[in-house]
Amino acid sequence: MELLFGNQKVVEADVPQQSGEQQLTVAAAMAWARDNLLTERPELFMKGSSVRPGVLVLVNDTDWELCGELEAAVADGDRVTFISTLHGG
Amino acid sequence: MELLFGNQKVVEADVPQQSGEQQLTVAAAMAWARDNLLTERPELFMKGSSVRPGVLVLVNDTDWELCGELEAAVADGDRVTFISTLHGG
Amino acid sequence: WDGMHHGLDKEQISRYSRQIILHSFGVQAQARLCRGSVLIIGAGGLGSPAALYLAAAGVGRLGIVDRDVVELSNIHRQVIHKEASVGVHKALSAAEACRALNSSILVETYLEGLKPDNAVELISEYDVIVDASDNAPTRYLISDACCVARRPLVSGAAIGTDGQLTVYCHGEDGPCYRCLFPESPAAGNCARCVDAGVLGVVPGVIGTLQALEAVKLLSGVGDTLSRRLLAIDCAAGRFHSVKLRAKSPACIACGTSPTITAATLPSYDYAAFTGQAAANDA
Amino acid sequence: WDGMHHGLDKEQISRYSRQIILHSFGVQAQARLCRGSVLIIGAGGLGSPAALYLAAAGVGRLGIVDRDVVELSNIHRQVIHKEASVGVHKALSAAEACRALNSSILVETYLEGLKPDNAVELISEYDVIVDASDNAPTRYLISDACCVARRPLVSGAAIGTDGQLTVYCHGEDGPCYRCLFPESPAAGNCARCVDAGVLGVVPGVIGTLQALEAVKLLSGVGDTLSRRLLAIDCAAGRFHSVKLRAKSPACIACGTSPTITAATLPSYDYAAFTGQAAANDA
Ligand SMILES: [Zn+2]
Ligand SMILES: [Zn+2]
Repeated sequence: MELLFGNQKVVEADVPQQSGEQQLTVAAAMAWARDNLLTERPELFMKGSSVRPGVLVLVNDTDWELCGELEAAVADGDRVTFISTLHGG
Repeated sequence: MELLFGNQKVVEADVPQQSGEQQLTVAAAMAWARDNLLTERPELFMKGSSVRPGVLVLVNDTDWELCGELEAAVADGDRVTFISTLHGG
Repeated sequence: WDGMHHGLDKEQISRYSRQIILHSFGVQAQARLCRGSVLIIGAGGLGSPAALYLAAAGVGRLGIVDRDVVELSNIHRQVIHKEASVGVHKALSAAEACRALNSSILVETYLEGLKPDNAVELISEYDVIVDASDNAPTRYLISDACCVARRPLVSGAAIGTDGQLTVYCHGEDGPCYRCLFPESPAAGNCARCVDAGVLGVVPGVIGTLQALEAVKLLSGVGDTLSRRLLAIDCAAGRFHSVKLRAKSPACIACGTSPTITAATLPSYDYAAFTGQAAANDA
Repeated sequence: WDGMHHGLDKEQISRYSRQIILHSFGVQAQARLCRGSVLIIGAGGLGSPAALYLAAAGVGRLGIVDRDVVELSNIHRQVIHKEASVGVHKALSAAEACRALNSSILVETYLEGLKPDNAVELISEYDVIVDASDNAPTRYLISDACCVARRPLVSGAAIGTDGQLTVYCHGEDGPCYRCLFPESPAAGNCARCVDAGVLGVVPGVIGTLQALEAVKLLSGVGDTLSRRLLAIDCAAGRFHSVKLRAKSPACIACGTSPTITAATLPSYDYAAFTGQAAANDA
C-alpha cells in the first residue's frame, strides 16, 4: 500500500470515533483512511465499501477473516495493516 | 540458549515473587531460571551472579543494557530472552 | 546414530556431513531430501537462489520450468545465470549451474512454461512445488494445480524492496492462493519487476527462504509457513509475520465442492480471470 | 530523471535497469554502488551469497579474503563453488564466479586470510566490510580493525538452524562487537559449523541479507541494522528483531580512549583473548 499512503508505509492515526456508534470497526477505519490519508487513486485501495481484490487486511497481524472482517472491532492501540499481494519474482 | 533449556527455545514461566522484595528483577529471574529450568551445565548460562560472556540478555526485545541490566524490573507478561552470540558462517 | 537403512552412499554421507551431524536434522532427514523432488516454476530472481540451494542441499530430483532466455538486465538479480549465458534458455542455464554444483542429483527442464493443459500432470510428478513466477495468471494456475494434485506450494514474490513468502495447500487447514484472494486484482494494480523495478537482492532473500521452506517440507524437520505470511520490507529492514485464515470450504479450488478439477482446469481461462496474459520471465 | 553526472555507461544502464527504474533506488544510488567497494572476509557459507549478490548488484570493487581450499563437504552451503573447484583456493573460486556474473567489476583476492598485521591496512582499502568468517578470534579482529579504520561492518553468523545479522561501527552511536561482548565466551561455548553442523540454506539466508545491508550502506538507500540485531530461527520460521545498546564510551576499541589502535592492534593476541586459534574455513 506504499503508493497509496504517499510512500509512508506505517501510518499512525487517531481515527475519530463516530457519534452514535458503539465501537469503531475496521470498515469505519478504512473509510476514514481512504478519506483522510490517501494521497492518490483511492480506487486502488477500496472497492465499494470493502477493500479491493488483492489486498489483505490485518488487525494486529492477524488476517481480518479471523476477526470478523468489516465488522471487526478496533480499539485504541490496535494496528490495522493493509498488504497488497505481490506478483513479481 | 537452545541446549540449556532442553531444546525448548521459548520457555514461558511464572517466576515466583520473592518475599521481602518490592519488584522482580532480571537478576532474580535469571537465578530462578538457572535453578528451575536448566537441564544441563548451568555454567554455560551464568557466571557468578550475572550472565556468562557471549550471551545477550533482552527484556521485551531490548538489550538489557538499556533497561538497567541486572536491576532491570520485570513484570507479569514481560519477556526475558537470552541470545548466544554465534560464530559460525 | 540412526544411520541404518538411510540408503545414502559414502559420497553422500561426506558431501552432506554438515547437515547430517546437525542433531535436529540428521541422516534420516537428509535421506528424505535425497529421495525427494521439487519443481521450481520460474528460473529468475526467486528461482535462482531456490534452485542453487535445493541442488546443494541434495534434493534428489529438481524440475526447472521457464520459457524465456537470459538477458543482461536479468543478471543483477538472477545470479544462477552468467554473462556467457545471455541468449541461452533460462531453464537450461539454471540446470547447468545446478549440475555443476551437484552432479549426484537429477535435474529436469521444461522449456515451454507452465500452461493449463500441462500443469496438473507436471506438478503431480514432484513432491513440493516452488512458485518463483512473476505474474498473476501463472500464480493462480500454480495454486489451482497444486490443489488438484494435492501438493504443498512454497509461494514467494518480490517487487521493489518488498518481499512475501508463505506455504499454500499444506496440512489439514492450510489455505490456497484463491482462499486468500478469490478475486484477482485489477491488471493495473499488478506491478511486475520488468515494469516497476526491483532491488536485486530482494528476490534473493525470498528465493533463499523458499528453498528453506521446501527443505522443511521435504525433510519433515521444522515448522513451515502454512497459515503464516512473512512480509519483508528490505528498505526498512522489517520482518513481519502475520497469521492467515484457514482454507475456505467455499473455495472453488480447495473447498468442499471444488469447480476447478483435473477435468476443468485445462480449459480455465486464466488470462480472462486476471485480465493479464501470462509471462514467465521471472 | 536524475541521469546527469552519474558516470554510468550505456551497458551499465542496461544491466542495472531494473534497479535504476526503481523509484526508491534510482540512477544515483546505482552509481554509488558502481563507485563503491566491499571487502568480504570468508568465502564460505555466508560469503557465497554475499559475493554473488554484491557482484550482480554492480559493486565496483569486491575484495574476497579466505585462506582455505574448497572441500566437497562445503558445497551443501557454499553455493558459489562448484564440484570442479574442489581443491581450488576458495577466494579464487569465488572470484571466478563473481567475474563470470559481472565482468565489469573488479574482484581482488587475498589468499592469506585476515591477520592482526594486515587487517587495518586491508580494511582501510574498502568502503564497507562484510564479516563472513566462522570463528571468534577473527570476529574480534575484524571488529577492532573496523573501529580503527572507521569502516561500517556487516556482521552475519549461522549455526545449526539459527542465524544472526547486525551492522557494527556505523553512524553516531552504533556499537562495535566488543561493546556488546567485551569478554569473549569460553572456547567450549563457541560452536562452529564444522563441529556442530549447519543446515545449508541458513547461512544462505544470512549471507544474502548481508549483501542487502552492504547495498544499503553503499547506496545510502534504506535503514541499516545499526543498533538492531536480527535473530532468525529457521526451524520455527521466526524472525526476531532486537534493539541494541549504543556504543560504549568505555569500549577499548571504539570508546573515547581506545587502547586498541592502529599501533597496538597488530600485536594484540586474539588467540589468547578468545582461547581459540583463528580459522577461516567459513
Ligand atoms: Zn482454496
Ligand atoms: Zn566498541
